Amino acid sequence: MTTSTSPISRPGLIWRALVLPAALIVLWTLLDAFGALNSDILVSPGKVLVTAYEGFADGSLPGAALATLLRALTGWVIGATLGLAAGVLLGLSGVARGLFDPSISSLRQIALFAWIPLLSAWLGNGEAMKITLIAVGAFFPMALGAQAGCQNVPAPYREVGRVVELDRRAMLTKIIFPAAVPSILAGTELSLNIAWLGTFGAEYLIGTGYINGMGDGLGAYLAAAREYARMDQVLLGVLFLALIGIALDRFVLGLSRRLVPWRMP
Amino acid sequence: MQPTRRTFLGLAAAAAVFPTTFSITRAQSKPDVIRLAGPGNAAGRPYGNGSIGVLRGLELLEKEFEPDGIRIEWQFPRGTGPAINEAFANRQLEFASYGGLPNVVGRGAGVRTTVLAASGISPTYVGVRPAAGIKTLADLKGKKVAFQRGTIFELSLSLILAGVGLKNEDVQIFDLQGADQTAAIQSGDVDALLGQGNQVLALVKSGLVEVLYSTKGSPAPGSTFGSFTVLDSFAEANPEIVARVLRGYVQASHFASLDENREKLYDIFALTGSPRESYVADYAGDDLRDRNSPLLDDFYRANIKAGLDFTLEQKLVRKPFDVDEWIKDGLLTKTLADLGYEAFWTPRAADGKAVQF
Amino acid sequence: MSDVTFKTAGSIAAAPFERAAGKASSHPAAAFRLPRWAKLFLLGIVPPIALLALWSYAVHQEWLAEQILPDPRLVYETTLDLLVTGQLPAELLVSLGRVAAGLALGGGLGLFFGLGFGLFRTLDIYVAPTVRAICLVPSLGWLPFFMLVFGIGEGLKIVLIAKTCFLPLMVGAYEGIRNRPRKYDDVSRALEFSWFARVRLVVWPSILPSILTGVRQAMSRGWKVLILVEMISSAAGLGYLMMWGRKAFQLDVVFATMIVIGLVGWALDHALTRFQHRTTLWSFKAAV
Amino acid sequence: MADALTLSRPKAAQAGSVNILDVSKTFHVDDRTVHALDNVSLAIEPGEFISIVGPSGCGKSTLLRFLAGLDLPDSGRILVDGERIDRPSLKRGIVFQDHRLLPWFDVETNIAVSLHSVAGPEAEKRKRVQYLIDLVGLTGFEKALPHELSGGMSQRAAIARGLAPRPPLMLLDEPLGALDSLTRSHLQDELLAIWEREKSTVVMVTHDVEEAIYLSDRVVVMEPRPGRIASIFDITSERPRHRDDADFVAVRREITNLLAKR
Repeated sequence: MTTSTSPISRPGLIWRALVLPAALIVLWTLLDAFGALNSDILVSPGKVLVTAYEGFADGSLPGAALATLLRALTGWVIGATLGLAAGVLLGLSGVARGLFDPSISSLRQIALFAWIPLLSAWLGNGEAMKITLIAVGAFFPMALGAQAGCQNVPAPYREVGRVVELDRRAMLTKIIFPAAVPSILAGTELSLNIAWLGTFGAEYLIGTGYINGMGDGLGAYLAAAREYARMDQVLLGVLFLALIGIALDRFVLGLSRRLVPWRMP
Repeated sequence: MQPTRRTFLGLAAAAAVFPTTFSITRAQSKPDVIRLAGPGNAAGRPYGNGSIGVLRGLELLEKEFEPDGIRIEWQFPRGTGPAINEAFANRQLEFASYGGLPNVVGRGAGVRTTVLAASGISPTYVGVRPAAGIKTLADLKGKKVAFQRGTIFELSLSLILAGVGLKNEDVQIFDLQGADQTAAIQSGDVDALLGQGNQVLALVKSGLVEVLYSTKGSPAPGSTFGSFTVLDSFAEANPEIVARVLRGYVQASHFASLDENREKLYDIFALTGSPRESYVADYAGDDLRDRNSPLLDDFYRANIKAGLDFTLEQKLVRKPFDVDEWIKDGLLTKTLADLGYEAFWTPRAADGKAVQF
Repeated sequence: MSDVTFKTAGSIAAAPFERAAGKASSHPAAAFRLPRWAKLFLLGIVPPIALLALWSYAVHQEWLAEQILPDPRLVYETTLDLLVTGQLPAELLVSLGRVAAGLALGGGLGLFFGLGFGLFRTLDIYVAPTVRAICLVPSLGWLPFFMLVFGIGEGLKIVLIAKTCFLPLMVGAYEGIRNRPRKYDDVSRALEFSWFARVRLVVWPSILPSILTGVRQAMSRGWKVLILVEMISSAAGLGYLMMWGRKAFQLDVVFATMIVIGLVGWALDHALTRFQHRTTLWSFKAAV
Repeated sequence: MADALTLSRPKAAQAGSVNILDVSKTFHVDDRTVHALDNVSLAIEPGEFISIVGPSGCGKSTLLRFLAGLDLPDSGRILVDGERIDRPSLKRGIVFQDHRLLPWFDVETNIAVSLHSVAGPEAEKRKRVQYLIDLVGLTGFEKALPHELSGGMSQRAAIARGLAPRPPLMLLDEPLGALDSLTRSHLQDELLAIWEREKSTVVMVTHDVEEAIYLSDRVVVMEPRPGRIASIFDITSERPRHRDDADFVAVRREITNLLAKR
């Protein structure tokens, strides 16, 4: 988002970006010191730190984060793989597009969490259902990205391929897929993002209560924290959620910069 | 692009085949796992309360079936009753002990189950926000009341309100899960909530609500009740296993009914993550036999029938079914006799009073 | 919250039809003389019909218990019943009202902030990162706070939808301002536009496409998060109806609601895309 | 200033005189100082057609932007009809090399937009716009969006936009630079016709020596580093001129040689 004309260096920008949050934390601490905080809603920063320490010490917090991450990645891999296949097919075949495009773009409009009642009726409330939900969420952006990428390969590139008489396979690997990579990566980013949210949502809404499975995740952590009005844990849970979400986002962004140095923001 | 079309046709064929792979695992002669469920808790821990909680906590079934190499799997879904019905319907469960209303709704929707025993009785508490100015049950008229819909509390509310001439339609119902109820009470968005002791009393302790009314200490209408049920298809294929599971269940009920186990009971229940003190307060002064009776007596039947009437009226169930055919007490009677517990619990008449011999 | 609107969805929306049709007509197998739209329509309804047939067959063969796979006819009847009794329209109206309120509130604020960050570099450097970070926390994560602060009433729903609608419009307005073609500034100066005319005739039209894209995304996300929050805490609305169907173990109600949710979401998106195409046609063409 | 303008033809025949006095401008690029213009002076008569040619970097476009009032010189003054330029004005219509039609408006609105700040009845403005559309030969394309026009048509629309407020001084920044030679020579004739009809002063920046000679009363040749006027050629032959006339060819060779020396 920074403009190229920016006279301020990158570290400078980061430093400046941290001014406001720092000020808010100072304000938070001060308000707490003067007892102006409604402790039901906001606990003191110190309390959150202590809770974070405890959470790390007994392993519950990293454990929960790991469980959520693992679940998200499992669902994402399944959904994104299927989405990639479907997207490439739709992008390359006009017949497939004519057949499935209307159906897929209608299904896409169903809010992810609206699948919960149906999926839980079909698959129960266990791991299978959560993974499926995450996969459904990851499927659509990936399919859309891959389709857009394969379908919108600029005609001049295709013509280059035709002129040098590439066979079908080479046409795909040398022209169409490379040209589609930026769009596929954008789909990857979005689908990972949604997989992350979907995981949290699934954990939060459906809860666990099972012995089997991948263990309780951040969603369950947060739900339990809320149940006992542990605002320190709620804050911590949300913080973790945000940090991992941002980290995933950055990771994909960094990956895409490396993979496609051209045409990327 | 010819080959793409072929690929695509192949995929279409695969898609057509897919649902058949979906088809349900066939009932085998001997299962390698038995799956049981109970109502979940907000913390999402795989533990419960009541007889099913004790059965889980003491690991009676695990010990019982270990020689056969049969695993025991437990589910305590947060979605409680409705989630258990779903699990039954897609055959992910064999046994469950859960609230009377979802029991009836599930059976009414056509989930083929049979009642093996009762889940016991638990008082319902009506907690109100102190600032809401609710002094009597009649004051609830027009107020916002929170509970989880589709659970037994929907029926409890109806019965409790009926005592003061009100109906569920006279209050504003908010369908909220446990933690959301807490938040809603805290923010003042709802005025009252309905729940079991462990939940409401924990809120009382934190000063958020006061108990307006409870069915504690009396078999007053509105107490929660439930059933221990088995999936018919499983029961038909594995009658011997059903008998052994029920035996374990009755033993757990027996354990939970002995006053000498009171402290151990609280410890087991506290595994759910609800504060132990709230169980202590909930059970204080109660005869444990009254709370954890598995008997399918007239009181239980009357409750279930009231539940069916209510669900029919609320269109939760579309067509009635024969309650007496659903409740099969033969196996329970035999189990009680085998264990020598015939006289341990006193059957109650339809009004909840103990039957005098 | 979760949004599957793709960045280039606008430009793809038109393309597949042309190409699919072009391909079909050049294909020897598709030699029937059918109008293009009819061919597309016929192709497009094959999978739904196949699915319906499969569904009926599955119900007939009892692959799944009838409680969890209701007869399509029952779903149809239930949908009709819900429509005729006015329950579905009533819930839909409640839901749409919430989205509209949330979009107006959140979208308006997003626009305001986006324009602010786009116009004032100081704000952009010091304030924008924090705002963006706050927005990155998913709506569901905010729910615990929002519930405590706003309760679970109507306020919560609108605030949560507003929060969801905020980011797309903020980004839309910001990107619009930052990437708007500067060369037209000289034009507006040479033509001696007043400040107002400059904004109305040059600046606003140039950022409108990006803002409309933001509105479309906001609408799409807002609709989805609405269903979510109605599922969690509500006494009315489509999400509530769906949850009720689940708890009453009446999957036909769930199906009916899902269909409506999908259709309404599609209709909203489609209408906005059409509107966007109509009002800012130039931007789709100029970009090529 | 805008409201001093009317849609009727300017009465004063003297309108459009330009006086450029000792204008200088330096840019700073990467710690280097570039003298874009170094003490440039030039006087332009009302109604004159002047072309400025020169290699890139000679400051000809900078000079034109000064005339338009889009940028200001570091030192020196520019007077138009005795008034010092300090900001853009509708009295000096400018046509950019990349037509800069607003992509969101159709042709008609793009032309009408230049009358936005001009006082006058709407009906009269509409008439003026239609007149200009006819004049530049875009009749039938009133509702077309810029992306639907060819390069030549876009440039005509841009010229119409520049002409709409009847500026006494027209500034053309390589207006035909991006066009193919056929369209270009066609538009050159149209430009002449328009100029003769509108009787405004025209200052045109171009790369094309032949175009400059073909159109102008005087051709100003500039040279870079520092940007200054190398020479001024008076083209006195009668219009329409012919590119293969001896005079024409001679002047062209002279200018081309001058530019090549650099």
